[in-house]
Amino acid sequence: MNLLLAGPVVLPLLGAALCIGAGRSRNAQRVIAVLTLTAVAVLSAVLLLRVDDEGTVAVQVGGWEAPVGITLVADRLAAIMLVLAVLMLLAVLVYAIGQPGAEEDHVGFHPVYLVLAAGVALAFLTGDLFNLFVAFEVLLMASYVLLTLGGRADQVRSGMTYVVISLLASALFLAALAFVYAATGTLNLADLSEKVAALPTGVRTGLALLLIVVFGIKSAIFPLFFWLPDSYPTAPSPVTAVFAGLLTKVGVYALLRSQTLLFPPDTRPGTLLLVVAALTMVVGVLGAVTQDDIKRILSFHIVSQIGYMVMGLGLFTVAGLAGAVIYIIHHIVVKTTLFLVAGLVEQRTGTGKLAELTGLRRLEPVLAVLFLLPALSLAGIPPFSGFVAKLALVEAGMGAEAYVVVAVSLAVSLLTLFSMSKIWSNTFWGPGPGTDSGRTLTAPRRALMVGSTGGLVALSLAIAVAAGPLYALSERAAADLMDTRGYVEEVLGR
Amino acid sequence: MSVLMAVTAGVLCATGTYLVLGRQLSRVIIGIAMLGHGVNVLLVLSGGDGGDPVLVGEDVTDFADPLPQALVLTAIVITFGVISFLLALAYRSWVVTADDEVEDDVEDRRIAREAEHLLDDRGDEGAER
Amino acid sequence: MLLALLALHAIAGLAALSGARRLGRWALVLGGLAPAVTITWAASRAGAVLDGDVITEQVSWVPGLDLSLDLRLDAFSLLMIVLVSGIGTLVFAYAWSYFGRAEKVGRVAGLLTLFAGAMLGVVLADNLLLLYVCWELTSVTSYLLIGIDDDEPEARAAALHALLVTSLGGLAMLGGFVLLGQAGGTYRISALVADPPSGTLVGVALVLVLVGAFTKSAQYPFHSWLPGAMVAPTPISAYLHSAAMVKAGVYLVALLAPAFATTGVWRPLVVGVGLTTMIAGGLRALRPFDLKQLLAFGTISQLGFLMVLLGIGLPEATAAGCTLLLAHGLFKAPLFMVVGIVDHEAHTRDLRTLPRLGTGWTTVRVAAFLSAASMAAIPPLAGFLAKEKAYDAFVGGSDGERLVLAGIVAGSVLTVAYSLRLAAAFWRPDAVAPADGPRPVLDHGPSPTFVAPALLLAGLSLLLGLFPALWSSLVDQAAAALDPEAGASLKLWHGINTALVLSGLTLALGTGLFAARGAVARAQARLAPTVTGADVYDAVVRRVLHLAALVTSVVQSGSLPIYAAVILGTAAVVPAVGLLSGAWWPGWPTLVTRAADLPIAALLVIAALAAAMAARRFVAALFLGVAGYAMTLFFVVQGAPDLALTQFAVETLSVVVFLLVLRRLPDRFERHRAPAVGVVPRLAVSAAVGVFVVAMAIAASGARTEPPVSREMTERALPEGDGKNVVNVILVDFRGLDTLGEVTVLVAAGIGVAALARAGQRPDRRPDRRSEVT
Amino acid sequence: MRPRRSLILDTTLRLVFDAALVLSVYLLFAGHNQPGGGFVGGLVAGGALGLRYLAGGLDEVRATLPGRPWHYLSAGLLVAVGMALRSLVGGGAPLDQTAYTGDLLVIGTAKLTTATIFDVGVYLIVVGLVLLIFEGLGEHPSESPVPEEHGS
Repeated sequence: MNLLLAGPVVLPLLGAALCIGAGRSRNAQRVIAVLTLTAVAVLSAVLLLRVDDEGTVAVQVGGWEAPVGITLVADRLAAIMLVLAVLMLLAVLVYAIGQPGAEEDHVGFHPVYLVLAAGVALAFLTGDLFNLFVAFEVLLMASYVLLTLGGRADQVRSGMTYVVISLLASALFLAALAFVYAATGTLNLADLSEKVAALPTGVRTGLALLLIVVFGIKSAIFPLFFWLPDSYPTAPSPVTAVFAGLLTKVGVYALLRSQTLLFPPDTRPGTLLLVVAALTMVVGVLGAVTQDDIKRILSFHIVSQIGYMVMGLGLFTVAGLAGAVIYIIHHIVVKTTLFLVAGLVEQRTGTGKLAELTGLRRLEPVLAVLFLLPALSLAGIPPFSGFVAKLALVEAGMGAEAYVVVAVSLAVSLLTLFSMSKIWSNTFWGPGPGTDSGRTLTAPRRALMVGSTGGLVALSLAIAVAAGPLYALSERAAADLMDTRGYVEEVLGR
Repeated sequence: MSVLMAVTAGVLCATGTYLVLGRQLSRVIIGIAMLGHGVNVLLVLSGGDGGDPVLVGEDVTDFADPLPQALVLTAIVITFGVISFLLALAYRSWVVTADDEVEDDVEDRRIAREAEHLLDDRGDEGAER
Repeated sequence: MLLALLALHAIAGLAALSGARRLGRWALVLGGLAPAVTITWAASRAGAVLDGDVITEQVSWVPGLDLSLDLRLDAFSLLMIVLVSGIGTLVFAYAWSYFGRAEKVGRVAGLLTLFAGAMLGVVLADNLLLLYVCWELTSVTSYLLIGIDDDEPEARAAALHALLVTSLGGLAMLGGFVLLGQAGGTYRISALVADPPSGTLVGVALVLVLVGAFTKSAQYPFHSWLPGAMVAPTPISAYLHSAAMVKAGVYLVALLAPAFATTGVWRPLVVGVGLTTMIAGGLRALRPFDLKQLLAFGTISQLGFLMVLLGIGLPEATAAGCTLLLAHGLFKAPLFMVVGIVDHEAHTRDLRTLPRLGTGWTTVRVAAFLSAASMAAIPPLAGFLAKEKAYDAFVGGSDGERLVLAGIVAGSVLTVAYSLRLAAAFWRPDAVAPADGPRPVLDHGPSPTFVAPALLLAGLSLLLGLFPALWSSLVDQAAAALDPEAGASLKLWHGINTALVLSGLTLALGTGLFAARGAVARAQARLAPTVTGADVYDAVVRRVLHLAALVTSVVQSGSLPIYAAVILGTAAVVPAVGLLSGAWWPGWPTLVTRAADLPIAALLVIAALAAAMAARRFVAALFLGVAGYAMTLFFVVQGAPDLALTQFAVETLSVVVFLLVLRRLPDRFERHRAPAVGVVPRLAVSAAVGVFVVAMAIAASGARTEPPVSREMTERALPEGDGKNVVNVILVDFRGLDTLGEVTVLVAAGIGVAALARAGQRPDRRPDRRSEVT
Repeated sequence: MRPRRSLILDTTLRLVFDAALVLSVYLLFAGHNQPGGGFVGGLVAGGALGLRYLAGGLDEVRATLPGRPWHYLSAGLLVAVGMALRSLVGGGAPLDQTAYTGDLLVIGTAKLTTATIFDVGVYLIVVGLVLLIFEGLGEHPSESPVPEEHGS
């Protein structure tokens, strides 16, 4: 159990240390990175099975029982997030190894990538609010570096936006931590869960809202999301893919965790979150409709779809949270895939601008299929995973009589379909032999890039097929979130 | 916690905010550092009014709360790393743009111009593109 | 078996798609196998099903969401299978000749098969959610099929148009389904219909469902995608846009009408929309010269008719609707086919440029005339039987029903007129539209295999009209499956009754209308609305795009200072409102704890303000350093020597690093352009942040009741952590994980700094770096 | 090496530098019981290097230290992670620290906790970072502070 919980955090760091040491040998770095993430993937899969079987598990780091030490803890939600995150990291790593220029120009890529993995894992597993801050810093620092590797002018410009906004979020997080510690004298989430309830309502509400803002910046909700569409599209495709799939979801995870665990029902700002969710969906999708670059369209859709997850949270019902969880599962896979496809398109054509693209299906029929399936899924078209996720949220919303937000979510999915078909119609349809950069890939490179993308497409189809058990798992995870006793007792060792 | 130090933290945060909202990158960085100072004051204050250094075994009873100190220490070091990176980024920005200003996003500005254009004369483009 | 049939469609379709290039037109055979097997199997089970057997199958998918593959074959589904799979098989046969060896034939075959499977799913689904799944699949396959000639911008636009409109309805419908399912406690259609829920919510749900049905079945005002979809190759139009997909909406309405027709606004809404569609579509069909457009509006009109019959929820009308459903498929599909043949051979389908058809075209003409006659309801064709039954259903009803009757008679008059227009194309096109020049004569007719499917269907219209017993039980049982009270056997001759008189009247008036076509055309040119459905669609799309551009340009300013202002403003104001909402204040704490705080606070405040106001970079950085050293003093006073040491070291290093970078930048802050955030909002946000921080800090520390966890740390540091310096023991032991994370940050930062410093030094990337590095 | 360097200045610098390095090591090892620790130690060492840098430029800093900056990062991270893994391998909780009492030949008897070794890792990383900053933002930014491409 110790290894299961600590391994996903410590092993990537070990890998990172080795990678820095092996700096001169590209292939050694590759082997280390792939092996490390594979090992972590196995560990986290075992962890998920174990947690689903036995319920929440916890390890007291350093042997110091909570709340003195830091606790690593995995409930179903954390384990699900971890498994998905590691799978995405692994797939994208394989893709990056195949792609010319993405990782090979920079000796720093592999170690920083592994640091990112460690940070993401720690964020999901930590049971301590300050340690969560540290985890955020780890993954953010890694993301700053990955985003600006190469140092092109547009990268620096957008990296600046990203770094500055993230730093503001970090400062706010620290301030929130100061307030939390001032009010309760503890940082352990489970301990907080008991002590926060005793606080005066105003202080509690203020803290809850401050944390929503802090995590809201990271998860890119309205009106805190502006940085995202400006910064994501300029990074190399594998980097954007990982960011798109994972980073905002870490924020969403923190939102889910903090709002359900820390605050008693009377402090939960359900209505506010639903309003925010609706605005996030709408403004995000309207932004996407306006864009004419594939990666920018996809980036705005990240924002829009964060709204769906927040909607599930805002309902504060088991069904709503289960919907949010299954939506996250679906979204992480599909979004990552789409960015990888966008990267393949850019690789082949040398551009991601719709105005310069046409008729690509004639040149790359496989790519057309690899785009179409996740695109339909993203738009919530049945029978793909996005439909199941959307249906779960719609049923939950109707069940909670939140009709307005349900209506908004349905309308937004129409616009999502619109902009997906815009990409399809302009990129893959159209006359001509299609745009061709002449940069064809060597067979092994192509196998790595298309293979990893295809693997993720297959995974998203598998999610749809196995939606029954996955939704049941999501429901169990949601039930854990709504009833915090199991978590608190496991952490505090009662 | 005293009102004096709380207000000091507030002033540090407010001036940090003011600097961050400027256009020059170096100002923004200074602002972030200033915000960091303000937040560090807050963190230290969250442990109470302070007291004697927490070296156990020495003959004092009025310990300051050591935990916030450890947190601040972590925060200081992290901030140092991040600010170093940000400075490197600023340096790089200066190299590639010969400018210290935080530019607006090019694509966003283009979209905004097109929006104005669209609103001026209702264009006749249809659903495609 | 039902599931196996669906799987067969999926497998055959995907196989045809993936082998599209190698298979060529043989993909049609592979794909066509699926509907052929289906109709054969259905025929083999027809006897039992018509005797009242119901075949059901169930496979669980997502039990937690009540989403399962509930399949159900009753007599009404059987009737639909005749359309979907029966006519579908013939369309595949027709496509063989139509596409020949065209490059796209493989893709068309695969997509058509997938579509056929989805449509089969719609008519077999006994679960609202499953029905929605299949419904959307028909939309998507239809999108891809309409856009099959993707190098044509019109095809792409039409595909999108169809997709958006039908998906809009689909999403409304999904909302309605979920409401309906939650109200009724089940998503099983058979169970819902047997025990219909009621209430306001159900009424709303039904309207939403109807919106879905209307869009799919091209009812006004959602009809405009259907004429646009005519850019697709004709086999696709014949199948999707006459026989199969557009019937989905009607099918759904038919399923629900017997149970829900009296709930809420269902009946007036369905009848109103249906009649409007029937008449408006009929009028519109009198205008186009493009034969496919004529057929498209004719289809819209007939769909309106079907909507009225099947949606009104009266047993007699339901039976008539079932009859017309089949009859319509039988005449509309061959009409599309023959138009397609002409188009294929003559490369035009415009009445004004159509060639005169010569001797080789007899079979095509026969097929066309028979089908057009059936459409116009001329005895003894199948269409006549259906129309008679429909009139009969409303004769002798209430006032409202007589009004409906008047409406459908009017619509039928128009049907007669446009049927004649169509027939004229195959006989004497000059009678309808003067040619632009001398009409060429097309003697050489199409190959018999090309004509055979159309001829077969046209022949069926005649056969079934002459021998109603052949299909009487199918139609009756189908109607009875919907509504046990429905169903009366079909007869060609009922004796002279009101319906027959009305039929005669309809024919006469329709012929008259056709005869007066010149006057009608002039009247239409004057009276017809200048705004078409397509215009409305365009306007809506444009509005949405405008709105999107507007919102985005406002929200997404691209300006970092604005983003920061919004974020910090939100962070200050929103939690502050939460804090205030509690209306709780712990009281002000001590003003000053110790005297040493005063100079330190003063130093910090002065340094901060000076840094904010400094006009020179070095000065600003200098004051930042002053603030940093003041922090060191603060830590000393607070009893935090470790912090003081660290802060001192960090500050010193930071100043050095700052200077390293700043020496490369100009000395003064220059102003190239106006700041993104004006001074007033800048001050306001700053003040809000400051005030919030003070208030929250005081409130939070005033709320503390419990001792901190660090008390235990202090006690255990030496005995268990082997260290006297508790802060250090916390860092490396109690909270060693924090420190591990922290050093990781430093590692990443180091790599980042190195990478950025190195970037641009790569000669292949920035050959001109020397000029840039100043 | 720059010309026209005063011998006196040079010697003074070296003295200060050495003293600072000793101080930094003291802070590192004393930290568990007195104010100090790996961070401060590393920062002081970094500050000393900064001094060296200001006086003699990058070349002198390079000449002063064995290894390249990223070696310090790698080694430091290895030490820190190694401490976390050490207890894990034995089946214990991660980062479980133990104390060893041993005879350190020169200094005398001392209690060495694994926590101190952990702090050494911290120290090394801080030194590595400071070095990277100087190399990256210092006098000759054109010289690559990280290893060149090995070819791929």
